[in-house]
Amino acid sequence: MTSANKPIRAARYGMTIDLDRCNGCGACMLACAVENNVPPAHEAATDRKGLTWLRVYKVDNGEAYPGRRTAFVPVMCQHCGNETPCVHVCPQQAVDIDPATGVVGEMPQRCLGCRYCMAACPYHARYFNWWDPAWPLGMEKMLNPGVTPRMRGVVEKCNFCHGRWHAAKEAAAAAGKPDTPVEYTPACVEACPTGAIHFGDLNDPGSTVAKEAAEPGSFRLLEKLNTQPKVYYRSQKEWVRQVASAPRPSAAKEKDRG
Amino acid sequence: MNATRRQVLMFAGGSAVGVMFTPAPWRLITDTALWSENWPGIPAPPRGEIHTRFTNCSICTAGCAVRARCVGDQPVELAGVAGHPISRGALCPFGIVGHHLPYIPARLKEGPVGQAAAAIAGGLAKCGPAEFVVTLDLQPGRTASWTYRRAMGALKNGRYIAPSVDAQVAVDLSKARTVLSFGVPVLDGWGTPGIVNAARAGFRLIQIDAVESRTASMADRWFRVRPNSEEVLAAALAGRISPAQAADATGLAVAEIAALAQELEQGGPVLVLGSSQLESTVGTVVARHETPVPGEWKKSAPVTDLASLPDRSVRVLLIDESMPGGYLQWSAIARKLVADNPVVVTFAASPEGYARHANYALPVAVYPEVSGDVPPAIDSVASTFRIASPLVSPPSGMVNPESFIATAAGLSTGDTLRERADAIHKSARGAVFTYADGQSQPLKDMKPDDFWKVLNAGGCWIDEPGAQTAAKLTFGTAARPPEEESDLPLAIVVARETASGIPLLSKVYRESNLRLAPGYVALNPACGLEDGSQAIFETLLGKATVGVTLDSGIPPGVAQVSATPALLDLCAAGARAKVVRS
Amino acid sequence: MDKQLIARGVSRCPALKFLLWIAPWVALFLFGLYAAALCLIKGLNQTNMDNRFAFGLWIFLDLTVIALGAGAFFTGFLLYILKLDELSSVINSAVVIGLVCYSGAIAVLMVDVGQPLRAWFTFWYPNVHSMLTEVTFCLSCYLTVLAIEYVPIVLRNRKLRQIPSLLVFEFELHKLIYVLAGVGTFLSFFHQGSLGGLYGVLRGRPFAFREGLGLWPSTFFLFILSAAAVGPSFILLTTWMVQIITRKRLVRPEVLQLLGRISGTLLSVYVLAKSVDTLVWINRTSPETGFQAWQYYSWKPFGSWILVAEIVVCGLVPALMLLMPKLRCRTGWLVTGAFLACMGVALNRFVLTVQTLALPTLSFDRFLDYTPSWQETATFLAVVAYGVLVYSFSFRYFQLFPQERELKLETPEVEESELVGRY
Amino acid sequence: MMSGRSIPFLAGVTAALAAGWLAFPRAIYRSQPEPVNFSHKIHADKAGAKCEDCHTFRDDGSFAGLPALDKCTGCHSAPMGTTSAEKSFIDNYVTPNRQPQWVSYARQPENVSFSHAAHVKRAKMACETCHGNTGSSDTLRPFQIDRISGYSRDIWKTPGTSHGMKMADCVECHRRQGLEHSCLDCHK
Repeated sequence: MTSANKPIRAARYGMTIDLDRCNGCGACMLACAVENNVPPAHEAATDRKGLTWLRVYKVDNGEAYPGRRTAFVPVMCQHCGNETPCVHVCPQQAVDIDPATGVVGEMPQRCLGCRYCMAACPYHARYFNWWDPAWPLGMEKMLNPGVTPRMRGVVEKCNFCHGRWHAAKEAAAAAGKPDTPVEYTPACVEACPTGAIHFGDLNDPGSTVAKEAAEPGSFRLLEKLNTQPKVYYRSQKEWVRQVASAPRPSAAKEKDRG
Repeated sequence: MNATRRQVLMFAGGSAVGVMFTPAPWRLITDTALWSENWPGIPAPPRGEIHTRFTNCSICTAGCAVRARCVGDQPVELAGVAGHPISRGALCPFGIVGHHLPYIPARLKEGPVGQAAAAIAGGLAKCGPAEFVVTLDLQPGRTASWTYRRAMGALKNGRYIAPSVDAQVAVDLSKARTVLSFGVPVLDGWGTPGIVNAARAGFRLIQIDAVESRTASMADRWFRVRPNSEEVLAAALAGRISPAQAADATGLAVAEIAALAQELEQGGPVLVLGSSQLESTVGTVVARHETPVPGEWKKSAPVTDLASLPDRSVRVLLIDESMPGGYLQWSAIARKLVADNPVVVTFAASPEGYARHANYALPVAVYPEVSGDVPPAIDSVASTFRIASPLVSPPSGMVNPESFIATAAGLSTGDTLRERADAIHKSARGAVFTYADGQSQPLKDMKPDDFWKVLNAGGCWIDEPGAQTAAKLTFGTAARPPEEESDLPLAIVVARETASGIPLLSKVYRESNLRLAPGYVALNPACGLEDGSQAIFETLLGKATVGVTLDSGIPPGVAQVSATPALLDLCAAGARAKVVRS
Repeated sequence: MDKQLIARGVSRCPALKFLLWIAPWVALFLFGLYAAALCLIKGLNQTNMDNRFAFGLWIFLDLTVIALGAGAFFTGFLLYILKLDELSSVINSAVVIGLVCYSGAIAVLMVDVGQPLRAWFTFWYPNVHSMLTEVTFCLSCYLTVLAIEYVPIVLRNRKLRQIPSLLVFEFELHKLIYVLAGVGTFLSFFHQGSLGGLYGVLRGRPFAFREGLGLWPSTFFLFILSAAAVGPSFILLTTWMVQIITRKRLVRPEVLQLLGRISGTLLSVYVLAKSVDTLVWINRTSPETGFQAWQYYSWKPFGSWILVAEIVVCGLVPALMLLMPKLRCRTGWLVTGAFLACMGVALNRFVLTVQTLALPTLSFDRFLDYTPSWQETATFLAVVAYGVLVYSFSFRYFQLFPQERELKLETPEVEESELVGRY
Repeated sequence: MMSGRSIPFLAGVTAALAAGWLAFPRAIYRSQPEPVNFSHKIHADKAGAKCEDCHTFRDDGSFAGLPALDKCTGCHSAPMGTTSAEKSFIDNYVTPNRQPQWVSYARQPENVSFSHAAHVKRAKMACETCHGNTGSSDTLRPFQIDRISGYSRDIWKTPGTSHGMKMADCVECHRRQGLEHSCLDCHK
């Protein structure tokens, strides 16, 4: 797609999420839904047909009471940096990765709803609009003008709050400031009451995320797939770091609802 | 004949070929594709200038400061106010979607205002000497609460009832090194998110909980006791009973209890939450100064609790659940009502609370439609005064409970909020934090009008910290002795982390399994029911249809019940239940 | 009444009987159309697919149907390119089957996508890296080829022959047949492959992911092989079935046996390749992505039995059945072998579609189940009905089996009387 | 082959071509008049020289777009001149203080995030580059809207320019600038 582009000071936006701080309150999920005009659930929706760009999973170490430990893992699009699974399977270029930001973007209006990308995503971070969006009468007045509502039959996912990115870019343009990379904060980062989520440019060695991502306790989900996600998780607990690896069928059996 | 048919066919064929060489077919497929981008039913978000407005969240007493991103005057996004001395920029999940509160599907739209007023007047007239006119205020400590007390004071047999009486004691988390919580959701909706998170690193949290609540799972130590045996453990820790006795009741090992006791010895200062047996270390609890009120307000009905009223004595009951707090079980209230047609009026936003029992349910405006103050938070060492100023205008036909009750009692009131603000200003205590500029300045340097302006444009008055004391903090539900004997299989634990009816909350309980949904009961996966299935929940007080959530954090023999009024009405203290397939 | 439409020298059942035969299929077809309409108008919430089961019954059966339809191109390839002239007696039937399978599959795909109105974007803004783009292009191209190949069959109809210009057209078209066969073969090889690649490239799904041989993952080549192997088997099956249903002899037994032999040979090659691929995957590909292969089979019901069933029971066994001349010459064995072969491919497509999506990838995932909704099932049954209808009409009015006439003359008159059976 | 028999065929072809090229392009659009017959030309001469004088930027850098009534009433509190258009404007909007419901020729689809600040302030582009000669037009041409997609006719072809406002047109320029990175550069 990109043809002979000007050399840009490329950013690599990424996140670090401190799982030891996350207490699973769900503020990030709701802030995300508000920011991105994600509609409330259709009455027939379940946790398998819902729309949660950011979903907090409750995980435990699979043991019984005295030994049982629980943690919460917020999972959004991991913005894979290498062989991004969803990008190269999309038949009509509805998904692309922005060289300027490293953000994996998805265009619902280009999407034909074949859901091949959903099959390709190991993190189940992509969601399909099984219904047309619907808000209680009058509530559509409270939609965010920075993001278009999606129609039924298309896939959507986290794009690191691109609406806010646009706003920051415009403000920079109006103020005559350089606009690559722009500073902004995604909704979930802003909303997290415990400050567990940090966001920034991984290419900037001075940034918090770059520092935290390099720390020993930090890890990424399914690292061995070599998809190079830009979302780093952090925990001092060994068993929590284990959730990043492949499933454990034996333990996973009784793990029904958390 | 044949020929003409062939000609027709050829003409058709010709036009078919021809049309391919015109823009028509190509434009049509393009247009239909474009149409699918904005076909009917997909709303276009309103465009307009972006403003920032400030208010305080009045969904709970944490009263977190709110920064609202508005398009035109329509709030589209809420966030915390960074640098706020109390809420510290944090906002809980419910606060994040607070601006959707007016759109709860089951919202009360209109009510029999005239009839209610007439009925109340009738009730007051009929009220005998041994009968009472009662206002039940689910969220005491507000300016409106004072109006209710004055109104009830103005009546010869008026009474003012609130679920929690002691409003002036607060906890100081920053002083505690150990927090021992008996089933109190410390990390999940109990205090002010900002304060709790800021202090969290400083204390060790020991959670006594019958189920793996969200707090239990995040606590440093979690003791799983048998439901309703928290107080027994507390008694043992207080040395009133032997660890052995406690061990039988709680299901903990004697050694565990001893170890815990020792841990508390060394772990001081200890803050104890949710127990009437154990006292917190001095320093972790403070007695706040009362937020000043105009002197003339003082001659008003005292704050009493329901138990203080004799049965069958309430002639007129007015319930303000416009800002819900603790819920009193209906059966306990019903016992107090006179036998011959009492008058029960509730002021509610949703028909799911007392409106199910009242003779008249009057609709009220909700946050962020209405202006009202938020009582100080339990974990705020200083008294506060902050106003939830409206971000949107309420729908027509909403009733203001404060003025309605005042009028009914023949009490003439002015702008009570303003009067309160002036009283506070007279005291010249404390400081004012302004959200717009993030600056804090002493109240005495401010003119009354500026103070009033700041309060309404997003500001917060913070008193000087109160005196350190010791106290038993029994809020939450410290288990009382069972009110009934029942052989039903399941012990009940009430989940206080219940989501209200805000549409978008489906994200956390229907589109994911993060929280227990309203009207749901969480059971151990071994209970034999399917996850998400419908079932009948039954106690001695009655039955209700509930949804079932399977959660391996719930031990067998326990049912965790979402705190929806309909279910709370079935769950007397220490009650047991059974859940059967419907 | 439709006598003058029926080819000379062959007998077909009375029109009424024919109507009785197609009536139930028409009904089924209409019911299916209704279900499909529901999915198109109300949206895919009518199905039981969900965010985790993004693909379901439709994709699985599409893959199967297309593999079975491969008989069309492969027979064409053998007949026109490799000059196996015996096969001329089934090529027409093969073309019809191919046409039915491919058009049906594409029809279902149009219901399966959430926004059919935008399906054409794939042609306008193609992403050349996507296997699905490859599939879409090849499928649509090859469908056109099949349509063109089908035209001569239609034009040779007794009535249409009366129109001279059409006769000329047909003759001209027939000269093209070698080109078409060539193009068709190429396209089909390609899209059968890309259908396999569809899953092989899924780096995020280690159960399906395969390492590349050159440009494509191994599944690309396995799909080509398996399709080529079962194509003839399916033609064998259908021909045999038509013979049973119509109680007619349509092709000489040798032809069927030849088909069987071809199938058997290719199947044995496929089984070998598949086994090697599986071993590489178990010992290298999968572990490298952090997934131990045994894990996949520890989620019931998908135990390791499924691997055995796919490679041995429905692979090796039928291969041997079809390869041994002694067994092959017995219709029972021949047909069973062909049937097993087809089952094997169906199972392979099922595993890649359904098992891949059912398996968890994250440690806190659940192993998921999925049962198609009635709308999904009905929609697909419509395609089956459509296939039967198209085939029935083609069989009745066109010459699907050139040998039929000769065989009819050979058969003694006595049988004839009661042989003018159904159809 | 070219005998009389092919006449109906040719007739068919001609009919289709005529319909497709002449009738269809008109039929596809629905026309909607602007509320007031406004002359950019006169206002450019008399009122303000630059477009930004009426089509202003807000303090936060966002573009206000079509001016509200108060912009007009600055001068038009009372009729200026005697044209019928002037009279109807005063009577219908100024006197009752009603906002005229202007329709924007250049209104982009909802999923486009176009920043005037980025193009006008940063890239210093002239308004005419995209909006053509609208600024110097003497009357407001009727707003034409596509019956099916609901998008303005200018999207396909903007009068006074060689291009429209389709994605292809944006991309074409961005590509020349070497500023084409991803869909979400311009889509929201």
